[in-house]
Amino acid sequence: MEKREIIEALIFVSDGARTLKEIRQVLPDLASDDVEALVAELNRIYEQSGRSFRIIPAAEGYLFVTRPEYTPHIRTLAAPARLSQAALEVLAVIAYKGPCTRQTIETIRGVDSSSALKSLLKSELIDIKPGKPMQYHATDRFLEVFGLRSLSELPDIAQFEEVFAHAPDEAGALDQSRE
Amino acid sequence: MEKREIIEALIFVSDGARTLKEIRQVLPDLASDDVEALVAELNRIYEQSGRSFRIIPAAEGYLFVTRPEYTPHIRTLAAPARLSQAALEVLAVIAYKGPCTRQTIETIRGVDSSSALKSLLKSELIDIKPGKPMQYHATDRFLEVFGLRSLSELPDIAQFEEVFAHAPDEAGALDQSRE
Amino acid sequence: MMASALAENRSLDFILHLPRFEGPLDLLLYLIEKNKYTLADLEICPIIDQYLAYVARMRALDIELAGEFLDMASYLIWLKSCLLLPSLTRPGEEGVNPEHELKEMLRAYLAIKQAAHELSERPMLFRDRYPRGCTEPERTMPRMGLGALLKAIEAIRDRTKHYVIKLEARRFSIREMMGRIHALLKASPRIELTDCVKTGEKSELIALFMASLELSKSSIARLVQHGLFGRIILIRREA
Repeated sequence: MEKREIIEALIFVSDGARTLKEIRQVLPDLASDDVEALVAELNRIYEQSGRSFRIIPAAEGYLFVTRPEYTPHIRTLAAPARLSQAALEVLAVIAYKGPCTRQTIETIRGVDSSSALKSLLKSELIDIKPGKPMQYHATDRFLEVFGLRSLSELPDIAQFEEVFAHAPDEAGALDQSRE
Repeated sequence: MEKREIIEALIFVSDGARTLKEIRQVLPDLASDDVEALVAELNRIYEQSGRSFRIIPAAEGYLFVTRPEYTPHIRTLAAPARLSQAALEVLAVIAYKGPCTRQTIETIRGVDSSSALKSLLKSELIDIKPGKPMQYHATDRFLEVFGLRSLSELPDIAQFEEVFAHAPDEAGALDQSRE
Repeated sequence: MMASALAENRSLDFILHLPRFEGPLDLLLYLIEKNKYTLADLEICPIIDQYLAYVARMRALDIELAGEFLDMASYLIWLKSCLLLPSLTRPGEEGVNPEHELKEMLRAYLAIKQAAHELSERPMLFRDRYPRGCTEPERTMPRMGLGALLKAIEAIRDRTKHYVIKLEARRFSIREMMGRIHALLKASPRIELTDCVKTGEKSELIALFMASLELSKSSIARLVQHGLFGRIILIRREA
Protein backbone atom coordinates (compact mmCIF):
# COMPACT_ATOMS: atom_id res chain seq x y z
CA MET A 1 0.00 0.00 0.00
CA GLU A 2 1.45 3.29 -1.05
CA LYS A 3 1.14 6.73 0.46
CA ARG A 4 -0.33 7.94 -2.79
CA GLU A 5 -3.28 5.57 -2.38
CA ILE A 6 -3.71 6.48 1.28
CA ILE A 7 -4.06 10.11 0.19
CA GLU A 8 -6.55 9.01 -2.47
CA ALA A 9 -8.63 7.12 0.14
CA LEU A 10 -8.61 10.08 2.54
CA ILE A 11 -9.87 12.48 -0.13
CA PHE A 12 -12.31 9.85 -1.40
CA VAL A 13 -14.18 9.51 1.91
CA SER A 14 -14.19 13.22 2.67
CA ASP A 15 -17.44 15.10 2.72
CA GLY A 16 -16.24 18.24 1.00
CA ALA A 17 -12.56 19.16 0.85
CA ARG A 18 -9.95 17.11 2.71
CA THR A 19 -7.50 19.58 4.18
CA LEU A 20 -3.75 19.29 3.78
CA LYS A 21 -3.56 19.43 7.57
CA GLU A 22 -5.70 16.30 7.89
CA ILE A 23 -3.68 14.47 5.28
CA ARG A 24 -0.47 15.33 7.14
CA GLN A 25 -2.07 14.20 10.38
CA VAL A 26 -2.28 10.72 8.85
CA LEU A 27 1.01 10.93 6.94
CA PRO A 28 3.19 13.23 9.07
CA ASP A 29 6.41 12.70 7.14
CA LEU A 30 5.00 14.21 3.95
CA ALA A 31 5.61 17.86 3.10
CA SER A 32 2.84 19.77 1.35
CA ASP A 33 4.83 19.64 -1.89
CA ASP A 34 4.98 15.86 -1.60
CA VAL A 35 1.21 15.68 -1.20
CA GLU A 36 0.74 17.94 -4.20
CA ALA A 37 3.05 15.78 -6.32
CA LEU A 38 1.22 12.59 -5.31
CA VAL A 39 -2.16 14.14 -6.09
CA ALA A 40 -0.81 15.12 -9.52
CA GLU A 41 0.25 11.49 -10.03
CA LEU A 42 -3.23 10.30 -9.10
CA ASN A 43 -4.81 12.67 -11.60
CA ARG A 44 -2.43 11.40 -14.27
CA ILE A 45 -3.54 7.83 -13.52
CA TYR A 46 -7.19 8.86 -13.75
CA GLU A 47 -6.61 10.64 -17.02
CA GLN A 48 -4.71 7.76 -18.59
CA SER A 49 -7.33 5.19 -17.61
CA GLY A 50 -10.19 7.47 -18.72
CA ARG A 51 -11.78 7.95 -15.30
CA SER A 52 -14.81 10.22 -14.90
CA PHE A 53 -13.40 12.04 -11.86
CA ARG A 54 -10.39 14.11 -10.82
CA ILE A 55 -8.97 15.61 -7.64
CA ILE A 56 -8.95 19.41 -7.57
CA PRO A 57 -7.36 21.78 -5.02
CA ALA A 58 -9.94 23.48 -2.80
CA ALA A 59 -10.22 25.21 0.58
CA GLU A 60 -6.71 24.46 1.89
CA GLY A 61 -6.95 20.91 0.66
CA TYR A 62 -8.27 18.63 -2.02
CA LEU A 63 -11.63 17.57 -3.36
CA PHE A 64 -12.90 14.82 -5.67
CA VAL A 65 -15.16 16.04 -8.47
CA THR A 66 -16.62 14.43 -11.57
CA ARG A 67 -15.54 15.77 -14.94
CA PRO A 68 -17.92 18.44 -16.28
CA GLU A 69 -18.95 16.35 -19.33
CA TYR A 70 -20.77 13.94 -17.00
CA THR A 71 -22.86 16.66 -15.37
CA PRO A 72 -25.81 16.47 -17.85
CA HIS A 73 -26.20 12.74 -17.08
CA ILE A 74 -26.02 13.26 -13.34
CA ARG A 75 -28.58 16.06 -13.52
CA THR A 76 -31.16 13.72 -15.04
CA LEU A 77 -31.58 12.17 -11.60
CA ALA A 78 -33.57 13.89 -8.90
CA ALA A 79 -31.73 14.84 -5.76
CA PRO A 80 -32.30 12.43 -2.87
CA ALA A 81 -35.35 13.15 -0.77
CA ARG A 82 -34.18 15.20 2.20
CA LEU A 83 -35.92 17.81 4.30
CA SER A 84 -34.61 20.20 6.92
CA GLN A 85 -35.63 19.58 10.53
CA ALA A 86 -37.97 22.61 10.41
CA ALA A 87 -39.65 21.39 7.22
CA LEU A 88 -40.08 17.89 8.67
CA GLU A 89 -41.74 19.34 11.77
CA VAL A 90 -44.15 21.48 9.75
CA LEU A 91 -44.94 18.52 7.50
CA ALA A 92 -45.60 16.32 10.55
CA VAL A 93 -47.99 18.88 12.03
CA ILE A 94 -49.93 19.22 8.76
CA ALA A 95 -50.04 15.47 8.16
CA TYR A 96 -51.24 14.59 11.66
CA LYS A 97 -53.46 17.57 12.36
CA GLY A 98 -55.06 17.74 8.96
CA PRO A 99 -55.57 21.02 7.05
CA CYS A 100 -54.43 23.92 9.23
CA THR A 101 -53.41 27.55 9.09
CA ARG A 102 -49.94 28.97 9.44
CA GLN A 103 -50.94 30.40 12.84
CA THR A 104 -51.90 26.94 14.11
CA ILE A 105 -48.60 25.48 12.91
CA GLU A 106 -46.61 28.26 14.53
CA THR A 107 -48.52 27.97 17.78
CA ILE A 108 -47.78 24.25 17.94
CA ARG A 109 -44.12 24.61 16.97
CA GLY A 110 -43.51 27.81 18.90
CA VAL A 111 -41.42 29.25 16.07
CA ASP A 112 -41.83 31.04 12.76
CA SER A 113 -42.54 28.52 10.01
CA SER A 114 -42.85 30.58 6.84
CA SER A 115 -39.67 29.43 5.11
CA ALA A 116 -40.34 25.78 5.93
CA LEU A 117 -43.83 26.17 4.45
CA LYS A 118 -42.34 27.72 1.35
CA SER A 119 -39.92 24.85 0.79
CA LEU A 120 -42.64 22.26 1.41
CA LEU A 121 -44.92 23.98 -1.11
CA LYS A 122 -42.08 23.94 -3.60
CA SER A 123 -41.47 20.22 -3.09
CA GLU A 124 -45.22 19.65 -3.58
CA LEU A 125 -45.51 17.71 -0.34
CA ILE A 126 -48.14 20.21 0.85
CA ASP A 127 -50.59 22.45 -0.96
CA ILE A 128 -52.93 25.32 -0.15
CA LYS A 129 -56.61 24.53 0.33
CA PRO A 130 -58.94 26.89 -1.53
CA GLY A 131 -61.01 29.20 0.68
CA LYS A 132 -60.46 31.30 3.79
CA PRO A 133 -58.64 31.25 6.12
CA MET A 134 -55.70 29.93 4.14
CA GLN A 135 -55.01 26.34 5.16
CA TYR A 136 -52.25 23.91 4.23
CA HIS A 137 -52.83 20.22 3.61
CA ALA A 138 -50.72 17.17 2.76
CA THR A 139 -50.77 16.16 -0.92
CA ASP A 140 -50.91 12.86 -2.79
CA ARG A 141 -47.23 13.38 -3.45
CA PHE A 142 -46.71 13.32 0.34
CA LEU A 143 -48.53 9.98 0.54
CA GLU A 144 -46.44 8.60 -2.32
CA VAL A 145 -43.10 9.70 -0.84
CA PHE A 146 -43.91 8.28 2.59
CA GLY A 147 -45.37 5.08 1.16
CA LEU A 148 -48.88 5.68 2.52
CA ARG A 149 -52.14 4.77 0.83
CA SER A 150 -54.02 7.33 2.90
CA LEU A 151 -53.46 9.57 5.90
CA SER A 152 -55.20 6.97 8.07
CA GLU A 153 -52.11 4.79 7.60
CA LEU A 154 -49.96 7.23 9.54
CA PRO A 155 -48.45 5.46 12.56
CA ASP A 156 -50.02 6.06 15.94
CA ILE A 157 -48.29 8.93 17.78
CA ALA A 158 -49.34 7.68 21.20
CA GLN A 159 -47.77 4.31 20.48
CA PHE A 160 -44.57 5.97 19.36
CA GLU A 161 -44.45 8.17 22.46
CA GLU A 162 -45.05 5.16 24.64
CA VAL A 163 -41.86 3.61 23.30
CA PHE A 164 -39.72 6.64 22.86
CA ALA A 165 -40.73 9.26 25.36
CA HIS A 166 -39.44 7.06 28.18
CA ALA A 167 -36.45 5.52 26.47
CA PRO A 168 -33.25 7.29 27.41
CA ASP A 169 -32.05 9.70 24.75
CA GLU A 170 -29.88 7.49 22.63
CA ALA A 171 -27.11 8.31 20.24
CA GLY A 172 -27.54 6.81 16.78
CA ALA A 173 -26.90 3.07 16.83
CA LEU A 174 -23.83 3.51 14.65
CA ASP A 175 -22.40 6.32 16.76
CA GLN A 176 -21.68 4.33 19.88
CA SER A 177 -17.95 4.65 19.87
CA ARG A 178 -18.14 8.41 19.87
CA GLU A 179 -19.87 8.66 23.23
CA MET B 1 -17.42 9.21 -23.40
CA GLU B 2 -18.42 5.66 -22.67
CA LYS B 3 -21.42 4.27 -20.87
CA ARG B 4 -19.11 2.56 -18.44
CA GLU B 5 -17.77 5.92 -17.28
CA ILE B 6 -21.25 7.43 -17.07
CA ILE B 7 -22.18 4.60 -14.70
CA GLU B 8 -19.00 5.28 -12.73
CA ALA B 9 -19.84 8.99 -12.42
CA LEU B 10 -23.42 8.23 -11.35
CA ILE B 11 -22.27 5.91 -8.57
CA PHE B 12 -19.46 8.26 -7.63
CA VAL B 13 -21.71 11.25 -6.90
CA SER B 14 -24.47 9.26 -5.23
CA ASP B 15 -25.32 9.89 -1.61
CA GLY B 16 -25.80 6.27 -0.57
CA ALA B 17 -26.24 3.43 -3.02
CA ARG B 18 -27.08 4.33 -6.62
CA THR B 19 -29.96 2.08 -7.57
CA LEU B 20 -30.01 0.03 -10.74
CA LYS B 21 -33.31 1.74 -11.52
CA GLU B 22 -31.65 5.17 -11.45
CA ILE B 23 -28.79 4.00 -13.65
CA ARG B 24 -31.26 2.63 -16.19
CA GLN B 25 -33.19 5.87 -16.04
CA VAL B 26 -30.06 7.61 -17.37
CA LEU B 27 -29.03 4.77 -19.70
CA PRO B 28 -32.35 3.19 -20.72
CA ASP B 29 -30.91 0.85 -23.35
CA LEU B 30 -28.83 -1.07 -20.80
CA ALA B 31 -30.15 -4.28 -19.24
CA SER B 32 -29.27 -4.98 -15.62
CA ASP B 33 -26.77 -7.63 -16.76
CA ASP B 34 -25.05 -5.03 -18.92
CA VAL B 35 -24.74 -2.69 -15.95
CA GLU B 36 -23.34 -5.49 -13.83
CA ALA B 37 -20.78 -6.38 -16.53
CA LEU B 38 -19.68 -2.75 -16.86
CA VAL B 39 -19.34 -2.38 -13.08
CA ALA B 40 -17.19 -5.53 -13.09
CA GLU B 41 -15.01 -3.92 -15.80
CA LEU B 42 -14.64 -0.79 -13.66
CA ASN B 43 -13.58 -2.86 -10.66
CA ARG B 44 -11.00 -4.65 -12.84
CA ILE B 45 -9.59 -1.29 -13.91
CA TYR B 46 -9.38 -0.15 -10.26
CA GLU B 47 -7.68 -3.36 -9.28
CA GLN B 48 -5.12 -3.22 -12.09
CA SER B 49 -4.22 0.39 -11.38
CA GLY B 50 -4.05 -0.23 -7.61
CA ARG B 51 -6.93 2.05 -6.62
CA SER B 52 -7.99 2.34 -2.96
CA PHE B 53 -11.70 1.89 -3.71
CA ARG B 54 -14.12 -0.52 -5.38
CA ILE B 55 -17.79 -0.58 -6.33
CA ILE B 56 -19.87 -3.06 -4.31
CA PRO B 57 -23.47 -4.17 -4.90
CA ALA B 58 -25.77 -2.79 -2.19
CA ALA B 59 -29.48 -2.04 -1.71
CA GLU B 60 -30.65 -2.93 -5.26
CA GLY B 61 -27.81 -0.89 -6.67
CA TYR B 62 -24.16 0.00 -6.32
CA LEU B 63 -21.99 1.82 -3.83
CA PHE B 64 -18.39 3.12 -3.92
CA VAL B 65 -16.43 2.05 -0.83
CA THR B 66 -12.80 2.06 0.27
CA ARG B 67 -10.73 -1.14 0.42
CA PRO B 68 -10.48 -2.49 3.98
CA GLU B 69 -6.69 -2.03 4.18
CA TYR B 70 -7.16 1.76 4.18
CA THR B 71 -9.49 1.71 7.17
CA PRO B 72 -6.76 2.14 9.85
CA HIS B 73 -5.59 5.33 8.12
CA ILE B 74 -9.11 6.75 7.79
CA ARG B 75 -9.72 5.97 11.45
CA THR B 76 -7.03 8.46 12.37
CA LEU B 77 -9.56 11.09 11.30
CA ALA B 78 -12.91 9.41 12.13
CA ALA B 79 -13.92 7.13 15.00
CA PRO B 80 -15.26 3.75 13.88
CA ALA B 81 -18.92 2.86 14.28
CA ARG B 82 -19.83 0.06 16.65
CA LEU B 83 -23.25 -1.48 17.13
CA SER B 84 -24.22 -2.59 20.63
CA GLN B 85 -25.24 -6.20 21.23
CA ALA B 86 -28.82 -5.06 21.93
CA ALA B 87 -28.96 -3.06 18.68
CA LEU B 88 -27.55 -5.99 16.70
CA GLU B 89 -30.12 -8.38 18.17
CA VAL B 90 -33.04 -6.05 17.46
CA LEU B 91 -31.71 -5.49 13.96
CA ALA B 92 -31.41 -9.26 13.45
CA VAL B 93 -35.02 -9.84 14.48
CA ILE B 94 -36.27 -7.12 12.14
CA ALA B 95 -34.04 -8.16 9.24
CA TYR B 96 -34.73 -11.88 9.49
CA LYS B 97 -38.35 -11.88 10.59
CA GLY B 98 -39.45 -8.99 8.38
CA PRO B 99 -41.58 -6.08 9.57
CA CYS B 100 -42.58 -6.68 13.18
CA THR B 101 -43.89 -4.95 16.26
CA ARG B 102 -41.90 -3.96 19.30
CA GLN B 103 -43.79 -6.65 21.21
CA THR B 104 -42.58 -9.39 18.86
CA ILE B 105 -39.01 -8.17 19.24
CA GLU B 106 -39.29 -8.08 23.02
CA THR B 107 -40.95 -11.48 23.18
CA ILE B 108 -38.08 -13.01 21.23
CA ARG B 109 -35.36 -11.16 23.14
CA GLY B 110 -37.09 -11.36 26.51
CA VAL B 111 -36.14 -7.77 27.39
CA ASP B 112 -37.28 -4.20 26.87
CA SER B 113 -35.87 -3.01 23.54
CA SER B 114 -37.06 0.58 23.31
CA SER B 115 -33.69 2.27 23.60
CA ALA B 116 -32.17 -0.03 20.97
CA LEU B 117 -35.13 0.73 18.68
CA LYS B 118 -34.66 4.43 19.27
CA SER B 119 -30.98 4.38 18.38
CA LEU B 120 -31.60 2.22 15.30
CA LEU B 121 -34.28 4.63 14.10
CA LYS B 122 -31.95 7.54 14.64
CA SER B 123 -29.22 5.92 12.57
CA GLU B 124 -31.84 5.13 9.88
CA LEU B 125 -31.05 1.42 9.92
CA ILE B 126 -34.74 0.78 10.56
CA ASP B 127 -37.90 2.74 9.84
CA ILE B 128 -41.60 2.57 10.69
CA LYS B 129 -44.03 0.87 8.34
CA PRO B 130 -47.30 2.55 7.36
CA GLY B 131 -50.39 1.34 9.24
CA LYS B 132 -51.23 0.10 12.69
CA PRO B 133 -50.03 -1.47 14.93
CA MET B 134 -46.62 0.11 14.66
CA GLN B 135 -44.16 -2.15 12.86
CA TYR B 136 -40.46 -1.69 12.17
CA HIS B 137 -38.64 -2.68 9.00
CA ALA B 138 -35.05 -2.71 7.79
CA THR B 139 -34.12 0.18 5.45
CA ASP B 140 -31.96 0.52 2.36
CA ARG B 141 -29.47 2.15 4.69
CA PHE B 142 -29.28 -1.17 6.55
CA LEU B 143 -28.53 -2.96 3.27
CA GLU B 144 -25.83 -0.39 2.44
CA VAL B 145 -24.18 -0.59 5.82
CA PHE B 146 -23.98 -4.39 5.70
CA GLY B 147 -23.25 -4.59 1.96
CA LEU B 148 -26.39 -6.54 1.03
CA ARG B 149 -28.27 -6.34 -2.27
CA SER B 150 -31.51 -7.28 -0.51
CA LEU B 151 -32.73 -8.97 2.66
CA SER B 152 -32.94 -12.28 0.82
CA GLU B 153 -29.13 -12.23 0.63
CA LEU B 154 -28.86 -12.70 4.38
CA PRO B 155 -27.10 -15.97 5.04
CA ASP B 156 -29.12 -18.99 6.17
CA ILE B 157 -32.34 -17.08 6.08
CA ALA B 158 -34.16 -20.35 5.41
CA GLN B 159 -32.82 -21.80 8.64
CA PHE B 160 -34.11 -18.84 10.60
CA GLU B 161 -37.42 -18.80 8.80
CA GLU B 162 -38.01 -22.28 10.18
CA VAL B 163 -37.16 -21.12 13.68
CA PHE B 164 -39.44 -18.12 13.44
CA ALA B 165 -42.31 -20.19 12.15
CA HIS B 166 -42.36 -21.69 15.65
CA ALA B 167 -41.28 -18.59 17.50
CA PRO B 168 -43.67 -17.24 20.08
CA ASP B 169 -45.67 -14.48 18.48
CA GLU B 170 -47.28 -11.33 19.84
CA ALA B 171 -48.56 -13.07 22.98
CA GLY B 172 -45.51 -14.91 24.25
CA ALA B 173 -45.47 -17.80 26.67
CA LEU B 174 -44.15 -15.49 29.38
CA ASP B 175 -47.14 -13.19 29.06
CA GLN B 176 -49.59 -16.05 29.24
CA SER B 177 -48.16 -17.29 32.51
CA ARG B 178 -48.62 -13.86 34.02
CA GLU B 179 -52.33 -13.45 33.21
CA MET C 1 -35.69 -23.09 48.17
CA MET C 2 -33.81 -20.01 47.07
CA ALA C 3 -31.71 -20.03 50.22
CA SER C 4 -30.60 -23.64 49.83
CA ALA C 5 -29.87 -23.12 46.19
CA LEU C 6 -27.80 -20.15 47.20
CA ALA C 7 -25.81 -22.23 49.68
CA GLU C 8 -25.16 -24.90 47.08
CA ASN C 9 -23.98 -22.42 44.56
CA ARG C 10 -21.26 -20.45 46.23
CA SER C 11 -19.27 -21.29 43.13
CA LEU C 12 -21.65 -19.06 41.18
CA ASP C 13 -19.83 -16.01 42.49
CA PHE C 14 -17.77 -16.07 39.34
CA ILE C 15 -20.89 -14.90 37.50
CA LEU C 16 -20.56 -11.51 39.08
CA HIS C 17 -17.42 -10.95 37.08
CA LEU C 18 -19.06 -11.71 33.77
CA PRO C 19 -20.12 -9.08 31.29
CA ARG C 20 -23.76 -8.18 31.75
CA PHE C 21 -26.38 -10.36 30.12
CA GLU C 22 -28.73 -8.93 27.53
CA GLY C 23 -31.66 -10.44 29.41
CA PRO C 24 -32.95 -13.54 31.19
CA LEU C 25 -32.84 -15.65 28.03
CA ASP C 26 -29.23 -14.68 27.53
CA LEU C 27 -28.44 -15.74 31.08
CA LEU C 28 -30.28 -19.05 30.62
CA LEU C 29 -28.38 -19.79 27.42
CA TYR C 30 -25.15 -19.02 29.22
CA LEU C 31 -26.01 -21.44 32.04
CA ILE C 32 -27.04 -24.14 29.55
CA GLU C 33 -23.76 -23.83 27.72
CA LYS C 34 -21.82 -23.73 30.98
CA ASN C 35 -23.44 -27.01 32.03
CA LYS C 36 -22.57 -28.48 28.64
CA TYR C 37 -26.17 -29.11 27.66
CA THR C 38 -27.71 -28.48 24.26
CA LEU C 39 -31.29 -27.42 23.80
CA ALA C 40 -32.05 -30.97 22.62
CA ASP C 41 -30.76 -32.81 25.71
CA LEU C 42 -31.50 -30.05 28.18
CA GLU C 43 -32.27 -30.97 31.78
CA ILE C 44 -34.15 -27.95 32.91
CA CYS C 45 -34.27 -28.28 36.72
CA PRO C 46 -30.57 -27.70 37.49
CA ILE C 47 -30.61 -24.74 35.11
CA ILE C 48 -33.63 -23.29 36.91
CA ASP C 49 -31.85 -23.67 40.27
CA GLN C 50 -28.74 -21.94 39.00
CA TYR C 51 -30.79 -19.16 37.47
CA LEU C 52 -32.63 -18.56 40.73
CA ALA C 53 -29.36 -18.69 42.65
CA TYR C 54 -27.89 -16.09 40.34
CA VAL C 55 -30.86 -13.78 40.78
CA ALA C 56 -30.83 -14.27 44.56
CA ARG C 57 -27.09 -13.58 44.65
CA MET C 58 -27.47 -10.40 42.64
CA ARG C 59 -30.26 -9.21 44.92
CA ALA C 60 -28.30 -10.09 48.04
CA LEU C 61 -25.48 -7.94 46.72
CA ASP C 62 -27.92 -5.12 45.99
CA ILE C 63 -27.10 -5.23 42.31
CA GLU C 64 -29.97 -3.87 40.33
CA LEU C 65 -31.57 -6.37 37.95
CA ALA C 66 -33.98 -5.48 35.17
CA GLY C 67 -37.58 -6.45 35.90
CA GLU C 68 -37.43 -9.09 33.17
CA PHE C 69 -34.97 -11.14 35.24
CA LEU C 70 -37.44 -11.24 38.13
CA ASP C 71 -40.39 -12.03 35.83
CA MET C 72 -38.42 -14.93 34.44
CA ALA C 73 -37.54 -16.06 37.97
CA SER C 74 -41.20 -16.30 38.95
CA TYR C 75 -41.99 -18.04 35.66
CA LEU C 76 -39.23 -20.58 36.34
CA ILE C 77 -40.47 -21.22 39.88
CA TRP C 78 -43.90 -21.94 38.43
CA LEU C 79 -42.37 -24.10 35.70
CA LYS C 80 -40.40 -26.12 38.23
CA SER C 81 -43.51 -26.75 40.30
CA CYS C 82 -45.24 -28.01 37.15
CA LEU C 83 -42.35 -30.35 36.46
CA LEU C 84 -42.19 -31.69 40.00
CA LEU C 85 -45.97 -32.11 40.27
CA PRO C 86 -47.08 -33.19 36.80
CA SER C 87 -50.63 -33.74 38.06
CA LEU C 88 -50.92 -30.04 38.89
CA THR C 89 -52.02 -29.04 35.39
CA ARG C 90 -55.20 -27.08 35.65
CA PRO C 91 -58.23 -27.94 33.53
CA GLY C 92 -58.14 -26.32 30.11
CA GLU C 93 -54.37 -26.37 30.16
CA GLU C 94 -53.87 -29.84 28.70
CA GLY C 95 -51.61 -29.73 25.72
CA VAL C 96 -49.63 -26.79 27.06
CA ASN C 97 -46.17 -28.05 27.81
CA PRO C 98 -44.36 -25.25 29.67
CA GLU C 99 -40.97 -26.91 29.33
CA HIS C 100 -41.45 -27.13 25.59
CA GLU C 101 -42.52 -23.49 25.52
CA LEU C 102 -39.40 -22.39 27.36
CA LYS C 103 -37.22 -24.38 24.99
CA GLU C 104 -38.92 -22.74 22.03
CA MET C 105 -38.25 -19.31 23.51
CA LEU C 106 -34.61 -20.24 24.01
CA ARG C 107 -34.35 -21.64 20.49
CA ALA C 108 -35.74 -18.44 18.96
CA TYR C 109 -33.42 -16.27 21.05
CA LEU C 110 -30.41 -18.44 20.22
CA ALA C 111 -31.22 -18.07 16.52
CA ILE C 112 -31.35 -14.29 16.94
CA LYS C 113 -28.06 -14.22 18.80
CA GLN C 114 -26.47 -16.19 15.98
CA ALA C 115 -28.04 -13.95 13.35
CA ALA C 116 -26.79 -10.89 15.26
CA HIS C 117 -23.32 -12.41 15.40
CA GLU C 118 -23.35 -13.11 11.66
CA LEU C 119 -24.42 -9.55 10.98
CA SER C 120 -21.60 -8.17 13.08
CA GLU C 121 -19.11 -10.35 11.18
CA ARG C 122 -20.05 -8.83 7.84
CA PRO C 123 -17.87 -6.02 6.51
CA MET C 124 -19.63 -2.99 7.92
CA LEU C 125 -19.74 0.55 6.59
CA PHE C 126 -18.05 3.14 8.86
CA ARG C 127 -16.21 0.33 10.67
CA ASP C 128 -14.46 -1.81 8.05
CA ARG C 129 -14.84 0.39 5.02
CA TYR C 130 -16.13 3.84 4.22
CA PRO C 131 -18.46 5.07 1.49
CA ARG C 132 -17.48 7.80 -0.90
CA GLY C 133 -17.85 11.28 0.58
CA CYS C 134 -18.74 10.32 4.12
CA THR C 135 -16.99 9.25 7.32
CA GLU C 136 -19.77 10.08 9.78
CA PRO C 137 -22.68 7.66 9.96
CA GLU C 138 -25.09 10.29 11.22
CA ARG C 139 -26.56 12.56 8.60
CA THR C 140 -27.43 16.15 9.20
CA MET C 141 -30.56 15.85 7.09
CA PRO C 142 -32.61 12.71 7.71
CA ARG C 143 -34.05 10.69 4.86
CA MET C 144 -37.77 11.08 4.46
CA GLY C 145 -39.59 8.35 6.26
CA LEU C 146 -42.28 7.79 8.84
CA GLY C 147 -39.66 7.44 11.58
CA ALA C 148 -38.29 10.88 10.69
CA LEU C 149 -41.84 12.30 10.73
CA LEU C 150 -42.56 10.91 14.20
CA LYS C 151 -39.20 12.08 15.50
CA ALA C 152 -40.09 15.56 14.24
CA ILE C 153 -43.21 15.47 16.42
CA GLU C 154 -41.13 14.30 19.35
CA ALA C 155 -38.74 17.20 18.72
CA ILE C 156 -41.64 19.68 18.83
CA ARG C 157 -42.85 18.21 22.11
CA ASP C 158 -39.39 18.24 23.64
CA ARG C 159 -38.92 21.84 22.65
CA THR C 160 -42.27 23.07 23.95
CA LYS C 161 -41.85 21.05 27.16
CA HIS C 162 -38.58 22.90 27.60
CA TYR C 163 -40.42 26.23 27.47
CA VAL C 164 -42.75 25.15 30.27
CA ILE C 165 -39.85 24.19 32.52
CA LYS C 166 -38.12 27.47 31.78
CA LEU C 167 -41.20 29.49 32.69
CA GLU C 168 -41.60 27.57 35.92
CA ALA C 169 -37.98 28.06 36.83
CA ARG C 170 -38.39 31.78 36.24
CA ARG C 171 -41.46 31.91 38.43
CA PHE C 172 -39.65 30.41 41.37
CA SER C 173 -36.14 31.75 41.08
CA ILE C 174 -33.92 31.24 44.10
CA ARG C 175 -33.10 34.96 44.20
CA GLU C 176 -36.80 35.80 44.39
CA MET C 177 -37.31 33.29 47.20
CA MET C 178 -34.34 34.75 49.09
CA GLY C 179 -36.10 38.12 48.88
CA ARG C 180 -39.34 36.63 50.15
CA ILE C 181 -37.68 34.92 53.14
CA HIS C 182 -35.65 38.02 53.89
CA ALA C 183 -38.76 40.19 54.00
CA LEU C 184 -40.43 37.81 56.44
CA LEU C 185 -37.30 37.69 58.61
CA LYS C 186 -37.32 41.47 58.80
CA ALA C 187 -40.80 41.35 60.27
CA SER C 188 -40.11 38.46 62.62
CA PRO C 189 -36.72 37.22 63.97
CA ARG C 190 -37.78 33.58 63.85
CA ILE C 191 -39.84 31.92 61.12
CA GLU C 192 -40.57 28.45 59.85
CA LEU C 193 -39.58 27.68 56.29
CA THR C 194 -43.14 26.52 55.62
CA ASP C 195 -44.36 30.03 56.51
CA CYS C 196 -42.81 31.22 53.25
CA VAL C 197 -44.75 28.78 51.07
CA LYS C 198 -47.39 30.35 48.86
CA THR C 199 -48.41 27.85 46.19
CA GLY C 200 -47.00 24.63 47.62
CA GLU C 201 -45.76 23.59 44.18
CA LYS C 202 -42.77 21.30 44.18
CA SER C 203 -40.60 23.75 42.26
CA GLU C 204 -41.50 26.48 44.79
CA LEU C 205 -40.50 24.26 47.70
CA ILE C 206 -37.20 23.41 46.05
CA ALA C 207 -36.48 27.06 45.30
CA LEU C 208 -37.35 28.03 48.89
CA PHE C 209 -35.10 25.38 50.34
CA MET C 210 -32.21 26.40 48.09
CA ALA C 211 -32.84 30.04 49.03
CA SER C 212 -32.68 29.25 52.75
CA LEU C 213 -29.34 27.50 52.24
CA GLU C 214 -28.07 30.57 50.39
CA LEU C 215 -29.21 32.86 53.21
CA SER C 216 -27.47 30.65 55.75
CA LYS C 217 -24.30 30.67 53.68
CA SER C 218 -24.29 34.45 53.48
CA SER C 219 -24.89 34.69 57.28
CA ILE C 220 -28.27 36.39 56.99
CA ALA C 221 -30.11 33.56 58.73
CA ARG C 222 -29.31 30.54 60.86
CA LEU C 223 -30.96 27.25 59.94
CA VAL C 224 -32.18 24.95 62.72
CA GLN C 225 -33.76 21.56 62.36
CA HIS C 226 -34.57 19.31 65.32
CA GLY C 227 -34.20 15.78 64.06
CA LEU C 228 -34.62 14.20 60.66
CA PHE C 229 -37.75 15.42 58.84
CA GLY C 230 -38.24 17.99 61.60
CA ARG C 231 -39.42 21.51 60.83
CA ILE C 232 -36.84 23.84 59.38
CA ILE C 233 -36.59 27.07 61.41
CA LEU C 234 -34.91 30.21 60.15
CA ILE C 235 -33.46 32.57 62.76
CA ARG C 236 -32.46 36.10 61.81
CA ARG C 237 -28.80 36.89 62.37
CA GLU C 238 -28.07 40.40 63.52
CA ALA C 239 -25.45 42.09 61.46
